[in-house]
Amino acid sequence: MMTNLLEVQQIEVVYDQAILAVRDISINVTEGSIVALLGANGAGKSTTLKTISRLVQSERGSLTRGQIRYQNQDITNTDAATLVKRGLVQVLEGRRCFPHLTVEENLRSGTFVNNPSRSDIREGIEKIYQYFPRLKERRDTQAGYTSGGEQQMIAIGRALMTKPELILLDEPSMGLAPKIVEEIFAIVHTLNQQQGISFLIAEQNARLVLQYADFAYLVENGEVRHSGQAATLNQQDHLQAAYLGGSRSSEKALV
Amino acid sequence: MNFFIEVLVGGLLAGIMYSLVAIGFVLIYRASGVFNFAQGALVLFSALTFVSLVERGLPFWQAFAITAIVLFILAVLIERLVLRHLINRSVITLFMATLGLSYIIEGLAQTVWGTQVHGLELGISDEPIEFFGILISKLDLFSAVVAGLMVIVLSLLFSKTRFGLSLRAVADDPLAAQSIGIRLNHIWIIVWTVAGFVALVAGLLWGARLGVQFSLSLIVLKALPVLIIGGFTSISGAIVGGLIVGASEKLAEIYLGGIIGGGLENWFPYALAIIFLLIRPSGLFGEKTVARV
Amino acid sequence: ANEQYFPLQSYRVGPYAAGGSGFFGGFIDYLQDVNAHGGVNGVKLTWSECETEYVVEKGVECYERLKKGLNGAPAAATNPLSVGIAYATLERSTADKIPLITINHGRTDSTDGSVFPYVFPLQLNPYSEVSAIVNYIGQQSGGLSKLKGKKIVVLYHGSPYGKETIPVIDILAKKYGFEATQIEVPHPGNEQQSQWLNIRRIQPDWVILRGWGVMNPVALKTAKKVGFPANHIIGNIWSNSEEDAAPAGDAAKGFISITTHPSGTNFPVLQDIKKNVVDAGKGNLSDPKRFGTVYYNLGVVNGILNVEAVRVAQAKYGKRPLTGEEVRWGFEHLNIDNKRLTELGALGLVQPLKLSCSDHEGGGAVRFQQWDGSKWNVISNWIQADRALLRPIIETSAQQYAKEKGITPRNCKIEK
Amino acid sequence: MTQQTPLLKLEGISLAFGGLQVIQDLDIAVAHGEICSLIGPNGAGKSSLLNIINGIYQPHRGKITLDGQHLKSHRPQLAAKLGISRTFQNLALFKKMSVLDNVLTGRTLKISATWPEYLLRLPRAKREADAQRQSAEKIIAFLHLEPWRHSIVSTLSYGLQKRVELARALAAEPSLLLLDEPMAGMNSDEKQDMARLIRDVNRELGTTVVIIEHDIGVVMALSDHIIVLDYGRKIGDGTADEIRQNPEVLAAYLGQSTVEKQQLETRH
Amino acid sequence: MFFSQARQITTDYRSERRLFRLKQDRWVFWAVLAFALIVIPRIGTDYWFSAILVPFLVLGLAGLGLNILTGYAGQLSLGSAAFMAVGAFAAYNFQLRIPGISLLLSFFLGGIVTALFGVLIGLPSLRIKGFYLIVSTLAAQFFVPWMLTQYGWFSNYSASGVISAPKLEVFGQDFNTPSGRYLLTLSIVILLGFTAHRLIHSPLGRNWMAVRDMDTAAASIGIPILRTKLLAFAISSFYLGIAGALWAFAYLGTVEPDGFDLSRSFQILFIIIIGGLGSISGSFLGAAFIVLLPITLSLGSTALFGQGADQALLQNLQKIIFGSLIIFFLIKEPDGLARLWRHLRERLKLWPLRY
Ligand SMILES: Nc1ncnc2c1ncn2[C@@H]1O[C@H](COP(=O)(O)OP(=O)(O)OP(=O)(O)O)[C@@H](O)[C@H]1O
Ligand SMILES: Nc1ncnc2c1ncn2[C@@H]1O[C@H](COP(=O)(O)OP(=O)(O)OP(=O)(O)O)[C@@H](O)[C@H]1O
Ligand SMILES: [Mg+2]
Ligand SMILES: [Mg+2]
Repeated sequence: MMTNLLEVQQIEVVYDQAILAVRDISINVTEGSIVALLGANGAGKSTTLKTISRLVQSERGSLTRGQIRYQNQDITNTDAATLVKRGLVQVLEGRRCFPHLTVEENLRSGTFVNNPSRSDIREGIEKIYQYFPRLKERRDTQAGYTSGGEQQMIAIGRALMTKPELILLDEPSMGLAPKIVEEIFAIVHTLNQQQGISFLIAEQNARLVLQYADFAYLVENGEVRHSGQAATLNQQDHLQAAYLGGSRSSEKALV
Repeated sequence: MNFFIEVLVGGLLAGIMYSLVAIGFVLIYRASGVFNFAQGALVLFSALTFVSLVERGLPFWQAFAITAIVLFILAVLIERLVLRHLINRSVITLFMATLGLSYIIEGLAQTVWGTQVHGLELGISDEPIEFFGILISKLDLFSAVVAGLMVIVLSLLFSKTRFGLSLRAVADDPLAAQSIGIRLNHIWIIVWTVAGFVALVAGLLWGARLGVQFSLSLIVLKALPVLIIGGFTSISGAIVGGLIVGASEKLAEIYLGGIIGGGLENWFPYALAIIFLLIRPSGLFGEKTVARV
Repeated sequence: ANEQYFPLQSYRVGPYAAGGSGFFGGFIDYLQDVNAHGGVNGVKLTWSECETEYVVEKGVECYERLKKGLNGAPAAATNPLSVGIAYATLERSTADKIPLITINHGRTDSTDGSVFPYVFPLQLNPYSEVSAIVNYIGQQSGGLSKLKGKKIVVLYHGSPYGKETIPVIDILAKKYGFEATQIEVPHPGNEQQSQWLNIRRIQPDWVILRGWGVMNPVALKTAKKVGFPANHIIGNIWSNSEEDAAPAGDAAKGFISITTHPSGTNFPVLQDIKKNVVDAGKGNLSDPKRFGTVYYNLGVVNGILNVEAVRVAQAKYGKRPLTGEEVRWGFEHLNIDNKRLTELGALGLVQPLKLSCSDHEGGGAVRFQQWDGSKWNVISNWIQADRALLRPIIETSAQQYAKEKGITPRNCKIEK
Repeated sequence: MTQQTPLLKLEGISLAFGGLQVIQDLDIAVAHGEICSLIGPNGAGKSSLLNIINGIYQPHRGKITLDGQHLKSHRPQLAAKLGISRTFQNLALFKKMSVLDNVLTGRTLKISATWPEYLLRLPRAKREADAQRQSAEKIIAFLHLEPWRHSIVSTLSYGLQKRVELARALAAEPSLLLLDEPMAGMNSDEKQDMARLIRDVNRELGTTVVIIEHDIGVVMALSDHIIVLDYGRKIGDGTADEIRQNPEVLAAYLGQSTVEKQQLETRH
Repeated sequence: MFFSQARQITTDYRSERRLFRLKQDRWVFWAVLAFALIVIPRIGTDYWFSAILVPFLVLGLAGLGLNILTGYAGQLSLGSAAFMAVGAFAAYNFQLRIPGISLLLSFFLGGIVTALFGVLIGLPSLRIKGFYLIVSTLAAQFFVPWMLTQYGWFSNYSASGVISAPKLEVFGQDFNTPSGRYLLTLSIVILLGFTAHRLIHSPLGRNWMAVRDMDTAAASIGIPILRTKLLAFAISSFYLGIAGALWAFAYLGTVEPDGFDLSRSFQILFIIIIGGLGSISGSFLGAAFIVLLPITLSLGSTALFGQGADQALLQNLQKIIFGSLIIFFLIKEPDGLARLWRHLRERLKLWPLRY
């Protein structure tokens, strides 16, 4: 039953036809699992995620080698919108919400792919408000004015509104108060357990994410250095040391 | 006094005519945050197409419908060949692209339909009717009504529908919009089609006055200050702006022109717009830019 | 090659495409017609076009590109139908010794050939234009003396072309005692509400329309809106074409304008062109319906005058391709009387014309035509401008130019 | 430690947007040369507070005193002149400029030669340019940004951009450094580096630091002084230990388990 | 230890202040310059000088001016032509009214006047941002030609408002020949080009870019926003003013105010977008593109179809091609020809490796 939901096979990604961001990364996400993507700054995590969700083109990046399969179909040339419709959604790094839309409008915009009935929308939004009560208080503020953490909540909530099967989370913990961070991972956990939603999470807070993840990849200079069961990885300190050193050696990524 | 009122009314009505053109800009600005310079070319293109069809003997409504379809096809082409490849580029790049488009569209229109000047009769005569000693042209009144209708419809489209919301989302952050499955290409096709349709209406009403010819594309310059005063993002702003510009420029021409010299209608509206912006930096009804750190 | 070359700075796109395509259509068709008759004394005429879009620097580029002639054939004269380009190439033409023909327009003081040896505002310069119109109005009101106390409004295009006649109108107003109000319409002139409301307030007897392009139909439409009678609006030389009246629909009915040449196709020369060129499928017009329209005929007239100049010059220098300098001599010794016009089949199309060293304009007469809703009908015979009155103004202005530029005027007395 | 006159003193500060009370008459004092952490749940008003301190927001009520000097009509430029420099929560870099240029721009107020001098390459300008460049290079080296010296910041990864922003703030050699979540998006190792760096700056240049950070571990380890905000009110103010004991804080901010982890970490 | 940690680095960065970091580039550059100054004047034809090279140089200069304002300081302007007009007419009037004033001086003064005018137009830029800012430059764009035609004084009461340039004489040297005009223009352009390069690589240049990219951050660093913006307006206008004077004096020999209309402003905007926002060389690459493209197109079409074909049709086709090419470039290389060029070089350097 451990079928692969997402298979990333030896992809290479280049920005501006000049900057090599990802050299060779292969990732598997089996159905109903939580997979962690770890690595230092500039290692290539976000790029990998954006490549999977096909958003990388919009940043003048291009997939120069390798293949990506989702639900056993090649999605290398599928456009982002279709993927979202098929349940693959990404939460972008750095709180990309729509500044001029109110908090609630932001959430609503998440439902445009498969426009559900008004009641469903209402329901969905209420659910988000349960997760993040703070958003309910700010519902009518323009998102651009909300605080960093609030924006992060909006971004995550908006993604959840699309009724996804696989969520690509890019640094969800960023800028969130510890309490919220825990709550978020709790949410991830429940969604995963109850609705069988799978997650691919790029996260800096290794210890935290490894608590929840089933499987983890360590990325360095755009290459997978190590991979294995989260539990086992979590023990091996030398591995952590190995990739935590990354920020220094990842210089090569650019030259 | 009577004369003053006459000028005022004349100005207001002229202003409506400007608004008709301005509205087209608002649409595109809403969707991509750029000022679409090709709007003028669209006006020329649609009007020219329409007239030429009529001159080839088609009845009004058929010609109108066919033109609308042509405009849709044009929109699709523009999306496929241009916009699609310019996703989250800087606004100024997009702006330039619309300038490039204006060349193409103008060229296209005149390649297909030639450079002659065409007369256009809508059956609504431009004759004045008397209101308490003030002459008002039927065509002007008609235009006012049309403009009013368009504003109502479009405002509803924007404020009440999902489409309106996704439009603003795309303008705010194309990448994020894509990330939640909004199809930029659909949005753009729709917007450009509607903009084209608005251009057609404006083209017909202006064409009835100027005759259909290249100069139609120059009325953009009249629409610009209207747009700025009203605010790039606001449909109703376009109307209000139009009224303000129309009235003030006429009064200025007559009462100020005598003093500092005539022919100031070209720059006066812009001077006026500066004053408005200094008080309200994003126009009367324009959306304020949300920025915090 | 035994060919004489005409560089054509034409414009067929842009706001003034209508004028350009008509004019150069007529010009080229006439040249073709001449060739069909074996050219000028056996010298074939060639030409090539360069699009200016009515933009000055494009015009300059074209001038520089074409002035050297075409594979051996020397350039006879340049004919940019544009005040701006004329101004910009004026000095170059003088330096390169190539006549610059500005028929019915151009720089008024270039009429004085002693200062502008290479510039020819043929037939009618801007001053003569207004003077002729005033004379016509006088005639209509029963004698110039009757002009006293009349109200005349001049509605002019806000450009150098439009402004050129402001001073001379004031002079005429003073002389004849009529009350002139000059109102500017900013370019392009697609909105004239205020100007016409103003006119309505003034209640003038006549409005002189010194318009251009889209400004003309709009003026007529707006005039109707404020209830001013079209048959008291007189269009000047650039407000006198079908393209100026037709778009205004029935608002234009009765609109009067001046012309140096009637429209229409029943002049022998046009029939000849039709036979040899148009029917032979070599016609230059993309829209054959415009054959015989005002701009087209102006082109033909221009062609006739250019070719005549070449012919006159050949008489002096021999039947061979001529340099610009030699053609200039031809222009300066043009003397076309009715007899010659009849030979050319252009009697009534072209006015009798006599140029000289000091007079590069010649004729200075116009006829008046009226728009009946579909076409122009001539309603007067030739009416002369008061050139004696204008001459001194022209000369002083020319003298001033000479001083600025350090030009020593030719002495036209001794030149023959 | 806050005996002698504090460097920064806020009294009765209030800020509201529309209906929302973001900060309610708040008093805080930051002593010379200390590292003061601002913590609190999301939307508590931390960033707003920084915005007030460097004059981007105008408080509706209250008094700001810097070094005993009362600041009326506070503005960002004034703040900069008074030696306040800061980083932003949502990156506010000069995106189209190189890393080096960003850092150099940070030193604007350190430049004395006028532009005509630079235009004519007068000796003073030359010397100054070299000096500026040198100190910029030091900071770049110190933050391990050398390999990206000439790359355009918009092409750098998020974490790297964060570092560049810090470099830019340091370049001004400020007396009061405001950091809004400088470590967001860094892994724990990098956070350690950053913490060490901040401490060095604080110790060596005597720079007073006000830092907003959500990683409680770092906060505890780093700060001399912690202020806890909760929706505009101050609910805690004291040393790390005092805060750790404060039940209100635990409830409002740290989830229970975090605290436990906290204890674990401090042990080994 | 904060500073001890930083490893030692050379203290002289003159090499990096250089025009180009690579030796080859410097070589190429000087070679080109020498060629333009020494060889071209000998081999060029009248047509090349007066129809291509001079307008190319002048437009390049104008582009450079606009680039300072829009490319570096980030203030969108649609009034470039107006500034050129001010420069042209100011220089003309200095020549006219101050007897015996040297040509270069009147150019310079013309530039200064334009700079002041630019500051005036720039004032609203503190409050008005983004696309709305075009309003003040547009106001200038429409006001200036009106003023110049309305008040005869500016054109010395010539009936039509057209001014014609006086003789070109510098230090007794007569520059009235085509090649003379070219040399005069070229030397002025080179001078101003270097100046621009220095400005942009000075702190002032950095402040411009800072204001462009993020003015809040710029402010909290201590950059005086308004002053920086106004300086950009002033200097940019100065360049445009000189360009305008050259346009009138060295290129056309006459100007009418309407020669500096909105389409000219757009043309200059085109130049810097195509060439590359925020790039000096880009301004000139763009100018070359804008000047040569239409000519090549028209020559090409005549070569292809000869005179027989319907000229109007050809013209419109050319228009379409022109528009398409512009869009093509925007798509292919958003940062303009300058960037394209850099790309090629990087590729060559890495060759045969891919990255
Ligand atoms: N838009 C872009 N253009 C050019 N290069 C880019 C772009 N985005 C990222 N890069 C480069 O690609 C490499 C990987 O970037 P990426 O954002 O994937 O790293 P990351 O693992 O997400 O780092 P972080 O944890 O800091 O977010 C970096 O070296 C970065 O410089
Ligand atoms: N300019 C503004 N307009 C409207 N509301 C604002 C504005 N600035 C801040 N707010 C509101 O004030 C509250 C506090 O914002 P602030 O950014 O200070 O929170 P914070 O403590 O920084 O939270 P976080 O840790 O998530 O960054 C938020 O709810 C935000 O919505
Ligand atoms: Mg990342
Ligand atoms: Mg914050």
